[in-house]
Order: sequence, then structure tokens, then C-alpha cells
Amino acid sequence: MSIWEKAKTIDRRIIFLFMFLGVALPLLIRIGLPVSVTNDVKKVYDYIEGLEPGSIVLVSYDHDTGTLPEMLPMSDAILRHLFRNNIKVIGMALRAEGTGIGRQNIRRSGAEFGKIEGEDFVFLGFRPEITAAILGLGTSFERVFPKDDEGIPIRELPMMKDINNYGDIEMVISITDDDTPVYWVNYANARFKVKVVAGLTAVMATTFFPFIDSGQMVGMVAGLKGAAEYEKLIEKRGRAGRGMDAQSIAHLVMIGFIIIGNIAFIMRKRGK
Amino acid sequence: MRRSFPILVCFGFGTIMLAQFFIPSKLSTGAYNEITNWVQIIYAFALIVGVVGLIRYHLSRVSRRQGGWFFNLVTVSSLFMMAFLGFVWGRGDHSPFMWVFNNMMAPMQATVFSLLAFFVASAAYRGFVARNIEAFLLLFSAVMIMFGIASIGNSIPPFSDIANWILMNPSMTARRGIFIGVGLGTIAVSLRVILGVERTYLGKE
Amino acid sequence: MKCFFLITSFLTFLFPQAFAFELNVSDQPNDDGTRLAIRWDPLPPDELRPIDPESYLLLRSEESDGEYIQVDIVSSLDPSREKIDEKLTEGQPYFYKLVYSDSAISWESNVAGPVAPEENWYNTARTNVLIGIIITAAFVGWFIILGKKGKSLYLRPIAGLNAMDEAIGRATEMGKPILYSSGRGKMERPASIASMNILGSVAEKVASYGTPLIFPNNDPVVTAVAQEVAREGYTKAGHVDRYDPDNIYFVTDSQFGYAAAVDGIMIRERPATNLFFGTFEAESLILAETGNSIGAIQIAGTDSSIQMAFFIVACDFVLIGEELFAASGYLSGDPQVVGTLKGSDYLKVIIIILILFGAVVGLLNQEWFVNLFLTA
Amino acid sequence: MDSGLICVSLFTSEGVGIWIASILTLAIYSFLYRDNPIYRFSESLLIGISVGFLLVTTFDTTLLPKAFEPVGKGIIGISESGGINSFAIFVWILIPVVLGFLMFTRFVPRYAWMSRVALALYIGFGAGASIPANMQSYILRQIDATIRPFLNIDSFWSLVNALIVLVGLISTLFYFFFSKEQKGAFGKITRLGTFYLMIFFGATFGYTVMARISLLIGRLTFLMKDWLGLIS
Repeated sequence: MSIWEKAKTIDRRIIFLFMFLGVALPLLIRIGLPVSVTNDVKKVYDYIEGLEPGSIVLVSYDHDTGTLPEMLPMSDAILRHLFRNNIKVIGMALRAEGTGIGRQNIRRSGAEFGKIEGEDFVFLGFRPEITAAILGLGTSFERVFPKDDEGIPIRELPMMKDINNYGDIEMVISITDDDTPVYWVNYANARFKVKVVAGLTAVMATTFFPFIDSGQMVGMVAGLKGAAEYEKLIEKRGRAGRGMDAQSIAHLVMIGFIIIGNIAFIMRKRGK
Repeated sequence: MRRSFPILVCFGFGTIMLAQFFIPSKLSTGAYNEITNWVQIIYAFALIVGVVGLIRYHLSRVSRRQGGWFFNLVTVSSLFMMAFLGFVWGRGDHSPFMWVFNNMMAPMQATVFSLLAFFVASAAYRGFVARNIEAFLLLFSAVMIMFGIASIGNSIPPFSDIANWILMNPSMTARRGIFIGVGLGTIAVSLRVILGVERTYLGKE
Repeated sequence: MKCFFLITSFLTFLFPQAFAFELNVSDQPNDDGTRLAIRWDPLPPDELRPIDPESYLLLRSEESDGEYIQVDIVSSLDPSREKIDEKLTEGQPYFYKLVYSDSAISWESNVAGPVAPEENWYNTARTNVLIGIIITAAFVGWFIILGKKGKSLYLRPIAGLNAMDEAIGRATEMGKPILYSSGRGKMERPASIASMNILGSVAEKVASYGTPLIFPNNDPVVTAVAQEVAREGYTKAGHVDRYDPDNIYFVTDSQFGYAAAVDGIMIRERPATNLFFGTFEAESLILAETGNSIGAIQIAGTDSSIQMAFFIVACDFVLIGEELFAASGYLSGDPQVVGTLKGSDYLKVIIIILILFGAVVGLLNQEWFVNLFLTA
Repeated sequence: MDSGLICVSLFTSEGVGIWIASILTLAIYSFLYRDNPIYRFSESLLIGISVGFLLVTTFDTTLLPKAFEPVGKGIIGISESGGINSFAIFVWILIPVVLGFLMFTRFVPRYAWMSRVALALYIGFGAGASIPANMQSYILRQIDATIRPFLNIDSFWSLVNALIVLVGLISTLFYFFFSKEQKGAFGKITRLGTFYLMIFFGATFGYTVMARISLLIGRLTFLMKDWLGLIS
């Protein structure tokens, strides 16, 4: 039996083994496949890079736990960038499930850079009714969030002393798995001219191209790939890079097997 | 009676459901809510019947000491354990019932689901062979999408553009064709059922 | 919607003072008499132009000078400029007004109303669906009648169905069972009904050969129906004694619990033939790949367009889309069912003509025609 | 490399959970090598637990609030007011419950036919509901989506795309013709239809692979990070 005949009846466990290695190895060992940074992500990075230390950025966690694996690498990378550049962060959530996610995420990233809650970052908690909340922040943060997530009146938080409305912050980053950024653009950007950035799931990306073209959004970071690009920009490879490596390698393993299968088919045909 | 009464019931409820789609009145929405409620109740009872049958099936294998009876015993006892946990301590966030769900049922289901990562690979190896034009097109569009959307090809403009074009145009339209066909087939079956032409599901006697 | 918003804001930009502010209320059409639609002119009204508040209160009362209660908060930027007030009482007249007040100023709109919500008995927005169903029913019904008269009709061959006899025969020769699955479909899905029809024909054939038929179910109602259908098939073949209800049983409704169980059954019982007909979800490939690994001949058919792709790659024969629904006509040869297939062909011709016509009319920018197919 | 193998502690509730979940995960994966008693054990366990889960949730969310409690209230209503009205309400509440109990006649072959009344209601309900739903979303909406692009043709390429879509839909529909033999010119069109179908099947397969691999990444991350501590 020629090798090509054998390829036809290959033990599928060999394919399984390669698929396992194709996913497991990139998770264990950093390969760091080349990630080319797209323009939309670069714009976000550049904008944050241009902010003065001490500027204020609002990060809103507008997603549920179901999409956490895709969203977490992204929020990690962006928060790292903000804290590294000594930018102060206000966290909030427009989705109930986002509250726990945001609270944990912001505290962990803050702690990593030795930031102090109340002075360098705050987490205000969750507000339902998206439109009312976004519009309300335009007049007064205190009116929408009289107290923070812990029940401390926000007037008593040192960081919030001089923050009244969008006029006092530099940008809004909405991390979401649906079209919440449309509200941020329509209400916060259109009316109060605050810059808006979206962190999205991969499938939602196409919805937002028009907003970037029209300049209503600074840029966006979409999916695991966008997060990997951001990790590359801040020069700290994290779980997005690993996940992307695993995805790419696993796909290449599959394509490789398909090619082998076809070569074997052609060779068998010739042999006959 | 044994046969015509069920057919009459089927016709009656089929027609009500069909009509209520076009009638927004209170009576109609009320009937809709009531019938969906009934259907849920019937389903719940059917489930109990199914579970009783399931327990009988496994227990009979255990009592006959049929090959692999130990595993039938595992199924039945884990079923009773879960029911016991649920009925005694409830389904709260920190209940033992949810603990079993979170640490046993959910991870096992997720793992079975993830077997697909292996199976897509073995199926692709066998199935994506360019034996003829049809098979070539199948292979070509699959590889273009895999490379252009999810792999490093995504960073190379022509590949990602081609992949997106395939998804949005030829692929999308074939799917619409399938939808229309399935829609027509579904409507035809439903009409036959309501009119009593299709009655296999009732069996005979 | 965005376009509408742009136009309206552009108009208010051009003619800022042209109209006095007005609030309107009207019955919400096509409902059960519990909703009213409240619409307003672009905000802010002239009096409030200097402060341009971002939100207003929408109030409702049952009497024009009675007590008003707050219904909603209206955003000045809401591009729809419309709120639907729900859960009202049919026939009760209501009044509405929009108000704004702060420490310096207090403003009220005109009082809109009285309007009472009306109950409707026909949803005018769904007329196109009704016409579609009437046309479809006419064709299907007509061919059922023709079929009753015993008019025989030509049917093109379907590879997957032609292979069915061979697949059943193979299992018999090898002395191995046949595995049947209808996937995750609930019994109320027409695809499940189509699957039960196929099951009936399969059971009839299998009964005369004496080959065991194993059918693990994912849904208890499917179990109940499948047992009836299979028994009926065995009875028709004259071998009701060979019917074993223990072979058609409910496993679990958990999607992946079911997949794991069927995989286990395949590996242990080693069926020579796997038949997958019905609504499948992600478990399709888990079943089909395991089936392939044990060397079973596999025939599949599903109404789920995505799972068709996996079956195409992993199975020997696949009924694509509508072919699943046609299968019962092919297998049973029932002229009434065959007739409906012919009816469905005519409907496809009508759809093709509509699409071609729509494309031409669309090029001529006749939006009204395209809008005939809009659904609500 | 990271810190190496540091398994999660076995002495906390969370730790025990992670250990059990990890072992069961491996047990399921062992099926990829071959069928074995460990896989069979976890399979049986999963079936039992999932049916138990279903039983409890169905009882709590359907049977109790929708069947038993209303019946109980109905009985109380009759015993308190005793009027004909409360009796009528009680009968109405009882209908679905009786239909449900008819399902149990399946255990008694002589009366098994009674369960068909409930099944007929169930199937009639589904058939009636599916007709307008399919007409709406599987037929009208698809026609709309195909011809709407012709309203906004603004370039040569958008026309080409719209035509490719149009030809694809028509040839696919021709493929589904059952009463005409696929040969000659008609056969050529149906063949074109199969080409489109194959492109769709390939694209769908390729597109889904990404999501499936994400699932595996999720499970392996759980094993290597939460359980073994191999990834920081």
C-alpha cells in the first residue's frame, strides 16, 4: 500500500492529536504570530496615547457574562494602557451582568499598577434605561450616580470632586456585545461632543464601520483579534494573543490536513 | 371516535393558531396565551411520562443484570440524586443543586460541545477532497473563509475581502433559496396536518 | 430611521419657528385596544429654546383637568418622537401632556386627547402574509384534490432516498441494527412531522427484514409519537410482534447529554446504517463523525441550513432543504402528498417571477413594489 | 514559561468543584481515543444529572405554577364561594391538566389512544403557528432582501453583485423543483444551483470552525489555568 493509499485511511486520532497540539501549545508557549494592527485599533491607541496624565476616561461595561471570554482580553488591554499612562478611570455598567464584571476587572487592573480606588479610579455601578442614563451624565454625574457601587456618595470621592459632566472627561469607552455604542454616539457624542470608542465582539464589527467612517466614533477594537492587536500596541502579550495564536494555528492545521488529503487524492488518481 | 376526535382537535387548534396571527383583539391574544400555557402543561406531563419510561428502561436492565447494567445504575442514581437535591434544597444560587450543575453538568456539556473542534478537522480532511466541481467549490469556499476570516489571512486584505464577499453574496443567496424551499415544505406539511391529510403521527388501531 | 432623523432635524434647522409645538395622541392600530401612540413636534418648543432641556415628562390623565400621572421620560433627542403607552383600558378616553420644570421655569404643552384605545379585529400590516398563505393553500389544496382523484405525477429522483433501500438492506445483510435520530426538534416542528413520516416507512421496511431499529429521543413528546408511528409501521408489514418499544426511548433533553449518549450507543451497538432526519443543532457533526468512524452508511436530512453543511461533509447522502419535506411523498407514494410537491413547484415559479419582476421594477426605483414584501 | 504545575487546592468547595469538573472533562475527552468505561461512566452520569435537572426545573417552573397551584386555588375557590362561576373557572383550569394526565394512558395499551388527543392538540398548535411564521420570515422576507438591493444600484459592481445574488436564488430554487427532470437546459440551471449550494455549505462550515475552536480553547484554558495553574 502506497503512502497515498494510507493517507486515505489515516487513523483520525492522528488528526485529533494535531488539533489538540495546535490549540494547546500556543496557549502554553507564547508563539507571538505576527499581528498586523488595523487602522481602527491604532486610532484608539493613538488617541489614548495623546491624552495628558490625569485625564479622565469613562469605561462602560455594557455586556453579559456569556461573551466574557471574548470581551475580557480587550478590557484588560485597554485598562492596562490607561493605567500605565496614569489616566484616571471611571467605571460603570449599563447592563446588570456587567456590574460584577466591571467591578472585578477595574479593581484587578488598578491593583496591578498600584492605583488607589477613589483617587485613581472609581466604579459607579449599574444604571438601567440606557438613554436616560447616557443623557443624564451630560448634565450631572451626581444626578445619575449619587453614590458609587459601594454606597459612598460620589462627592466624597476625591477623584470625582471636579467632575460634573461629559465636559470634564476625555472619552467614553463602551465595551459591549450589542449595539449600545449607537446610543453613546447618538446621545453622548452628538449632543455633548464627547469622544466615543467601542470594544466589540467580532460579529458586531461590521455594524460600526459607518460610524468610524463618519467620524462619530474614534475607533474600535473588535473581537479576540482586535484585543490581540491592542496587546501588541501596548507591548504586553496577554490572553488575546494566545487565543489568536491558537485560533490561527488550529485553522492552519486544518488547512494543512485538507491540502494533504487533496495531494493524496491526486497521487492516487495518477497511480491508477 | 378514536381517530376522528384527535383529528378534529388538531384541526381546531391549528386553525385557531393560524387565525390569531391576523387578529390582534383581546380574545385572540387571550386565546394565544391560554393555548401556549396548555401546550407547556401537556409537555410537562409528557416529560414525566418520558422520565418514568426512562427509569423503567434503566431499572429493568439493572434488574436483569444486562451487560453494562452498572452504567444504567449510575444514570438512575444520579437522576434521583439530582431530583433529591433540587426538591429538598431548591435551586438557589448557592444550593447543592446548582453546585452540581456548575461543577458537573455544565463542564461535561461544554466538553462534549468542544469535541466538535476535533470533529470539524476529521470531517474536513475526509470531505474536502476536490473530486469534482461541486466538491471543489465546497472545499474552496471553506478554505477561503477559514483562512480569510479566522486565521492569519485576515490581516492580508485580498483574502479577507474575498472571504467577506463570498459570505455576503453567493453563500447568502443559496441560503435564501434553502429558506424559501424549507418555508414552502413546512407550510405544505402544516397544511396537510391541519387538514387531516397527514395523520401518520397518530398511528392507527 | 437615521435618515428620518436627519431630515427632521434639517427641517427644524430651516424653519425653527414655523410651527407652534404640538403633542398628538392617536389609537395604535392593529392591537387589542390597550395602546395609544403619542407623537410630538421636534423638541425643544420655542419657549424653552434657550435652555434646551434634554428630558421632559410625559403625563397622562383620564380627565382633561384631572390628576395627571407620569407615564414616561421623553428625551429631546429621541429621533422617533413617539412613545407607545401600553396596558391601557379599552374604550377609556385618555389625555396627555408634556411638561418640563426646573427652579427657574415651568412649561406645559397642549393637552392632547381625549383618545380612547380601540380594539382591532384584523391586523392590516399582515395582509401580505395572509395573501401569501391563501395562494399557497390554494395550490396545495388543489393538488391534494387532484391527488385524491388518483392522478399520478412524475417525481425526479433524489439520491438520498434511492439509497435508503440499499442502506436498510445492508444492515440486514450484516445482521446489524439501524440507528434513527430526529435530532433536537420538538414535535410541533413540521420537520419533526416529516421525520415521523420517514420513520413510518423505514419501520415498515425494517419490520419485514427483522432488522432492529434503535431510536434514542431528545424530546418526550417525540418519544410518544415515534412509538405510535413505529408500531404502526410494523403492523402494516404484518410483524407487530417484532416491534420492541424499548428500542425507541427518551434519553435526555440535554443537547450534549443526548449527543454523548447517541455516540455511546453507536460505538457499542455498531449500527450499519444511521438515519438522521429532523431538526438538528450543533450535535449534528458529533453524531455524523462518530457514525462515520464505525463505518456506518449515513443518510441525513434537516431543515436547519447550517447543519446541512456539516451533514454534507460527513454523511454519504443528504436531503437538502425542502427534499426532507418531500421525502414522505417519495417513500409512501401517497398521491395526496405527492400532489402537494407539485403545488409547491408552482409556487416556486410564482416566487421566481416575483423576484425577476421585483428586480426590474427595483431598477426603475419603484419602492412601493419592494415594500409589498415588508413584514411586520 | 510560567510557574509550572501548581494544581488548585482540594480543600475548598471551589477547589473540589474544579477538580471534579476537570476529571469529568478529561473523562469525556478520553472518548476521542476510544470508548472506555470511564467515558461510559461520565456519559451515564451526564444523562442522569441532566434528566434530574430537567425534572426539577419543569416541576418548579411549569407543573407547580401552571397546573397544580391553579387547580389547588380552584378547589379553594369552590369550597369558599361555591358558586357556579368558580366551578366553571375550575373546569377551565382542569382542561389542560386532564389533557396532561391523558399522557399517562400510554402505560395502559387499551386506553393509549386517549393520549393522542393531547398529542393532536400539541401538533395542531405547532402546525397552525408555523404557517404564518414561515410565510413571513422564510418567504416574504427573503424575497424582500433579494430585490431591495436593486433600489440602490449606484455602481457597476453593486449591479453585478445584485445580479449574482439574483441568479443564485433563482437557480437554487430551480434545484428544488421535484416534478421536472434535471436535464438539458433546465439541468444546467439546477447544476448552477448546486454550485451555489456548495459554496454556501463550504462557507458555513468554514465560518463555524472558528466558534468550535473557541470552545476547545475555553476548555483547555480551564484545565491548564484554573486546575493545573500552567498559565498565569
